[in-house]
Amino acid sequence: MTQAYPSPDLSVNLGGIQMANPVAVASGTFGYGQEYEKFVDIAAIGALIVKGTTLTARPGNPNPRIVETPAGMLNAIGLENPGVDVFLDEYLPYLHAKNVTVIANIAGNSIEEYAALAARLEGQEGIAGIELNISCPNVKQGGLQFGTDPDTVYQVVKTVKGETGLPVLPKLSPNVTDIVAIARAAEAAGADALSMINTLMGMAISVQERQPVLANVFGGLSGPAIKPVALRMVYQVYQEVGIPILGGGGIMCCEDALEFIMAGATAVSIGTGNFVHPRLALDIVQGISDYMQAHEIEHLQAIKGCAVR
Amino acid sequence: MTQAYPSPDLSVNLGGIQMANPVAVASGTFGYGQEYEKFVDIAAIGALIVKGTTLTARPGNPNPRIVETPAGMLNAIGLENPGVDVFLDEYLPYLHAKNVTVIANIAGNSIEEYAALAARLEGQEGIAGIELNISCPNVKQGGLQFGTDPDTVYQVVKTVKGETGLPVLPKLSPNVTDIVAIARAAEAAGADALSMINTLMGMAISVQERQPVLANVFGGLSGPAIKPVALRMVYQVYQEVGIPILGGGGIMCCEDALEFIMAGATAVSIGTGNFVHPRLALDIVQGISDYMQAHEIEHLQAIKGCAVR
Amino acid sequence: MLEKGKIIRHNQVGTDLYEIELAAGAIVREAQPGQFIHLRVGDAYDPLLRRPLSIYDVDAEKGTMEILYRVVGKGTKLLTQLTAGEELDLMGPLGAGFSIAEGINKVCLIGGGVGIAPLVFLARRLRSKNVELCFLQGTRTRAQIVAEQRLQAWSVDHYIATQDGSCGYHGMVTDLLTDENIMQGVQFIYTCGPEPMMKAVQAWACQHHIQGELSLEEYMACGIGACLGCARKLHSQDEFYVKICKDGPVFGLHEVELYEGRTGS
Amino acid sequence: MLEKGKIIRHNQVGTDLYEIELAAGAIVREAQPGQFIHLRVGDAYDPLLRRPLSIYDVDAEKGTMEILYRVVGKGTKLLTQLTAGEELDLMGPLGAGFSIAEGINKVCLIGGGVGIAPLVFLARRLRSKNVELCFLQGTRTRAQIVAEQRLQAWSVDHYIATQDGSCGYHGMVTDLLTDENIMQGVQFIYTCGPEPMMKAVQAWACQHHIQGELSLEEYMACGIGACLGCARKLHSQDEFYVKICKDGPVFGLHEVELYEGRTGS
Ligand SMILES: Cc1cc2nc3c(=O)[nH]c(=O)nc-3n(C[C@H](O)[C@H](O)[C@H](O)COP(=O)(O)OP(=O)(O)OC[C@H]3O[C@@H](n4cnc5c(N)ncnc54)[C@H](O)[C@@H]3O)c2cc1C
Ligand SMILES: Cc1cc2nc3c(=O)[nH]c(=O)nc-3n(C[C@H](O)[C@H](O)[C@H](O)COP(=O)(O)OP(=O)(O)OC[C@H]3O[C@@H](n4cnc5c(N)ncnc54)[C@H](O)[C@@H]3O)c2cc1C
Ligand SMILES: Cc1cc2nc3c(=O)[nH]c(=O)nc-3n(C[C@H](O)[C@H](O)[C@H](O)COP(=O)(O)O)c2cc1C
Ligand SMILES: Cc1cc2nc3c(=O)[nH]c(=O)nc-3n(C[C@H](O)[C@H](O)[C@H](O)COP(=O)(O)O)c2cc1C
Ligand code: FES
Ligand code: FES
Repeated sequence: MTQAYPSPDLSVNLGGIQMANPVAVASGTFGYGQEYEKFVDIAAIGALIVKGTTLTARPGNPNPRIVETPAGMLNAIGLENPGVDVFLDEYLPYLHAKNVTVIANIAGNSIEEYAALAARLEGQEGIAGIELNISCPNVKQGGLQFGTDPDTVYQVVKTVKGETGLPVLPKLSPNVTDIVAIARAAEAAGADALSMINTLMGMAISVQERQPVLANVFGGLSGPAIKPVALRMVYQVYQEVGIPILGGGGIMCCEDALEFIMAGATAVSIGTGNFVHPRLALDIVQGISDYMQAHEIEHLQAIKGCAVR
Repeated sequence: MTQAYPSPDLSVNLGGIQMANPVAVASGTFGYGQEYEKFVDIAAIGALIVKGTTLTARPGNPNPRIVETPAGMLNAIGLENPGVDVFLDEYLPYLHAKNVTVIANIAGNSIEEYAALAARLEGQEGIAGIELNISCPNVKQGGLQFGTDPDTVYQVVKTVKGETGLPVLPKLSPNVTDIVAIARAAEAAGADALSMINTLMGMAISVQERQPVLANVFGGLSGPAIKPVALRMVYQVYQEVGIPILGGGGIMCCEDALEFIMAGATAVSIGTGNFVHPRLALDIVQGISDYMQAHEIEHLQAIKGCAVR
Repeated sequence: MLEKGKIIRHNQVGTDLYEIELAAGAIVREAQPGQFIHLRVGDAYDPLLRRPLSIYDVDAEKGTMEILYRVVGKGTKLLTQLTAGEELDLMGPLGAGFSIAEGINKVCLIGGGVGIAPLVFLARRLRSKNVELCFLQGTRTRAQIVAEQRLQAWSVDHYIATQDGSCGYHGMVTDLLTDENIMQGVQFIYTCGPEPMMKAVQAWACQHHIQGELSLEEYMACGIGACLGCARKLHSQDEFYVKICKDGPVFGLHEVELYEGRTGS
Repeated sequence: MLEKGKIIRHNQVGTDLYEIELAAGAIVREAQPGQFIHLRVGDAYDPLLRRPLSIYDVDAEKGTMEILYRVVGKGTKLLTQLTAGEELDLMGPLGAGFSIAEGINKVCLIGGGVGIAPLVFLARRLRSKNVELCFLQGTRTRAQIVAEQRLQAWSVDHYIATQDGSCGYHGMVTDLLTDENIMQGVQFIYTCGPEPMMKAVQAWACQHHIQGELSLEEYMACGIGACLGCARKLHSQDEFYVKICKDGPVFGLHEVELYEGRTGS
């Protein structure tokens, strides 16, 4: 690589979250960062979205919790986490001291729980933003997911925005008929950016045992298998909303990341890919930088959404 | 394989369609059968669902129309077909003479078109049933797909049932929030069986050309990548409806087919797998037969839905 | 036809270029120049689809065929790992090959890059019918030139053009068309390679009122006309699409509207 | 640690059983018996995830390690195709290995099937500390017995049980526990293999008040405690789950509720 062109500016602003580069690691796929420290400089990652946090500790689902599928995997972790207080006391200070750009990910079973979680995070040092996992069952509405109904999405986002000054990114579920309607509702409620997509709901059956492989029966499909669906949704939403998009789903290499950026994503998130290549996020940062130099691109803004017809 | 157990009975009744074995080939993936004659005895296949037919000829979409994705492919053929009259005059008689179990697949842009197509097929010799492709844009309702709204699904199925005495199988789109609601609507309207699933909507971008790979931008994702989603939907719907299910999406081997049967499918359909292994449908028939013998299963009824908890 | 072809030989023959020799008696018996095989690389689902590759040469007596391929993506990269003794799952021979017109005494074959693959088998067939032929091969550089020995063995006039001038004529292979010493007496042209190259061939042939045939490419799934995936309009104003796998890959030289850049749509 | 391990040797050692020797100096320097490596098979996305395999043996001087694997599915099937000179992408050494208690003079190692893999490395380490040990290996049949030579070289008492009686004791390897000649003086037990086998070992050890350790398996994605995928309750009435990859794979023999059939949930 010749240095004919000055080092490109990789920084992006994701709805108020200032990222040194456009590559985040996705919630639930990077633990609280420490697990990956042996393999990669976690402070160099654009943003580290920590494991989903609930108000109180959750043991998670029975095992088996994961199973591989063609070019993908299913997971039904069941939001195992130690609860928000333990997160704030034991994990966050360490990440903050290391200068990691942390995005918290919160999940509730009711609007009140989301509100309480947002309030609890408010004013905590070292949190750059809040990702709202709205793919949890809404217990008040009989278990239908928050993320599948525009009105509920509006209410959750609006409520959380009222509790916090931090940038708020609702994380959209792909298991919907009309992703644009959901995105619009989130934007109207004041979302600062959108995170998309969460996993597709799927399952696997063990023919030998004549039962579902996952103890939870259903699980979330992630990995390269879902990339075409994720990319399509980012492309559709980018044309209809004004707020920035954190795009991801199946990103395994720099080219995949560029596809999302060309579809309209301001930044990208790496999930399952971390398991395969622990250094993937930073390899992609490097790859994007090389691409920008080779094509004399000063800022990603220049190619963001360029594939949209 | 020892012959300790009598040859199993592979025949199934799919909502009035009598199939010699439970393996169909999916619409659009087997042409009109003739293309595959060099490779396989097409009359031995459980049912041959022919390429989607419209009232008049359609040239289809511009190229590129297909692109491979991880463990899958996207297609945007655009329903290229010579129209229902040519189908009836030039293709059906040949298949009928060969004793092939033919299921016609029809697609319209309005309820009237579906009705006209069903009426046109009525009384034609050699058609065992009609698969309704309701994943086409509903031009009257501004392009939203028929298959994504339970009320529209109800109307289309009801109308078609009024025009024909043949068994009718609506083919459900997976691009919906609540597949069970759609399935229930189809059942309530008198559907004889359900075909599920059609492709997931996705896309790919060429980073080099900075534009979507498919000329049509979006395409339908098929192949092993989508199997977990398809299986989940069959499993969900099986518990909630009483009519039989033709299950498929990503089936590549006998074990995949058995997964669908254990999730509740009465029969299975092979799509993309035909491109990879032209003899796949019959290999799977053989595999199922071997499995039944090895496990002393007299009829598939014995394991249908056995994985459902 | 479906056949398991055992690999007899597999070796690199140039930069990113490999030859595989396969025992595939049933396919070889039917194969015509310009036809292709559709092969499966590995058993896993990534890559998923078969890959179309031209029949590069055949040995009817041995019941073997060869393919010549260039490594461009994951399928061809995986292919390089296979070794003699392993089997490849083949469908073929597929598609409509080149026609061999009667009463033609001299033809010109023009191939760019790996596009020469179907032309080599064609050259063998034409020479067996005593047709005189000049074979123009264009590559980027010397290390991509292949098939020299076999063309020589068949007494084919072989002309080479490299873009970097490292061998033969320095420039585009289509420049050779203007060389009267070469083209003298040519009655028919066959070409395969990048579309801009074939477009130049087409233009020259049109000007000189010479008929010919060319071979096209398009992404393929089924390879046999069932999926309607490999569609293309022969002319942009056409209403209907041909299928490259079944109606082609070979078409009349003047029958097709070619493109300078990406395949038109 | 991430390391590219060059394959030095790859050979079949029994029915569906293969050994790979890898140059992986950095991993070898840190490796402890009972730890595993997490390796990527191929570059394609099917199979997608890494595969966990125990460290079977190491040669600290040469900087090499070995793995012993059984072909069960697509990942291990693909693995068999790799040849000397190729590189494997490795993460490791991962997990909590066996503890080596001080003041113990004689131990018993019981492995079933490919479960002996981590026990062989452990045997090497224990012998280097002059611990006396009896190594009980159970397989279905003679052709699955491995590691005989190295165990002999380390002067390990090696007892074999085959289910079909084709070698050694005819029956379950756990039957050997009742043989007082073998078990005489054993102070600690290490075991790895199918859960029903380990359950029998556990029962015996409990009855005889002997401590020990065992190694568990679970599907894995990350291999390092980040994804929470490889969860398992040590006892069915526990509220929380341990992670096999990080809290294990080695656990106290009497710490875990084992199952006769499928891993309980
Ligand atoms: C009838 C026919 C005959 C062919 N004969 C030969 C031959 O003899 N030797 C040879 O080296 N190649 C030949 N090709 C092209 C060959 O099929 C592709 O290079 C190959 O499929 C690429 O597979 P891959 O997995 O390595 O690349 P992929 O990773 O799938 O793709 C890499 C790039 O290759 C291109 N590509 C992929 N598939 C095709 C395709 N079907 N047609 C055109 N471009 C494609 C795309 O631009 C893609 O970006 C032929 C193609 C056709 C249609
Ligand atoms: C810590 C640890 C150490 C291991 N050490 C060894 C070893 O030294 N040698 C060896 O041969 N095997 C070992 N295994 C098991 C090995 O990881 C699996 O056999 C392998 O991953 C199967 O991959 P596959 O692609 O061939 O099979 P797949 O096609 O993925 O699966 C085939 C079958 O293998 C089983 N399986 C897959 N993954 C696992 C897993 N992680 N744990 C248990 N069962 C699984 C499933 O029942 C599945 O149905 C170990 C597993 C763990 C967790
Ligand atoms: C094991 C696992 C655990 C996950 N946990 C969470 C979570 O706690 N909260 C959340 O919002 N998303 C979670 N996700 C979803 C990912 O953050 C990501 O959105 C999804 O996996 C799609 O991206 P990918 O294909 O790159 O993995 C999880 C995904 C996986 C694979
Ligand atoms: C190239 C192609 C063309 C298709 N054409 C049609 C069609 O005309 N009508 C229809 O109902 N489904 C069509 N389908 C969908 C298939 O019938 C099937 O439902 C889908 O591909 C999922 O199954 P699979 O994963 O086994 O391919 C098409 C699929 C492909 C790949
Ligand atoms: S590849 Fe299927 S029609 Fe040509
Ligand atoms: S495999 Fe990810 S936590 Fe153990």
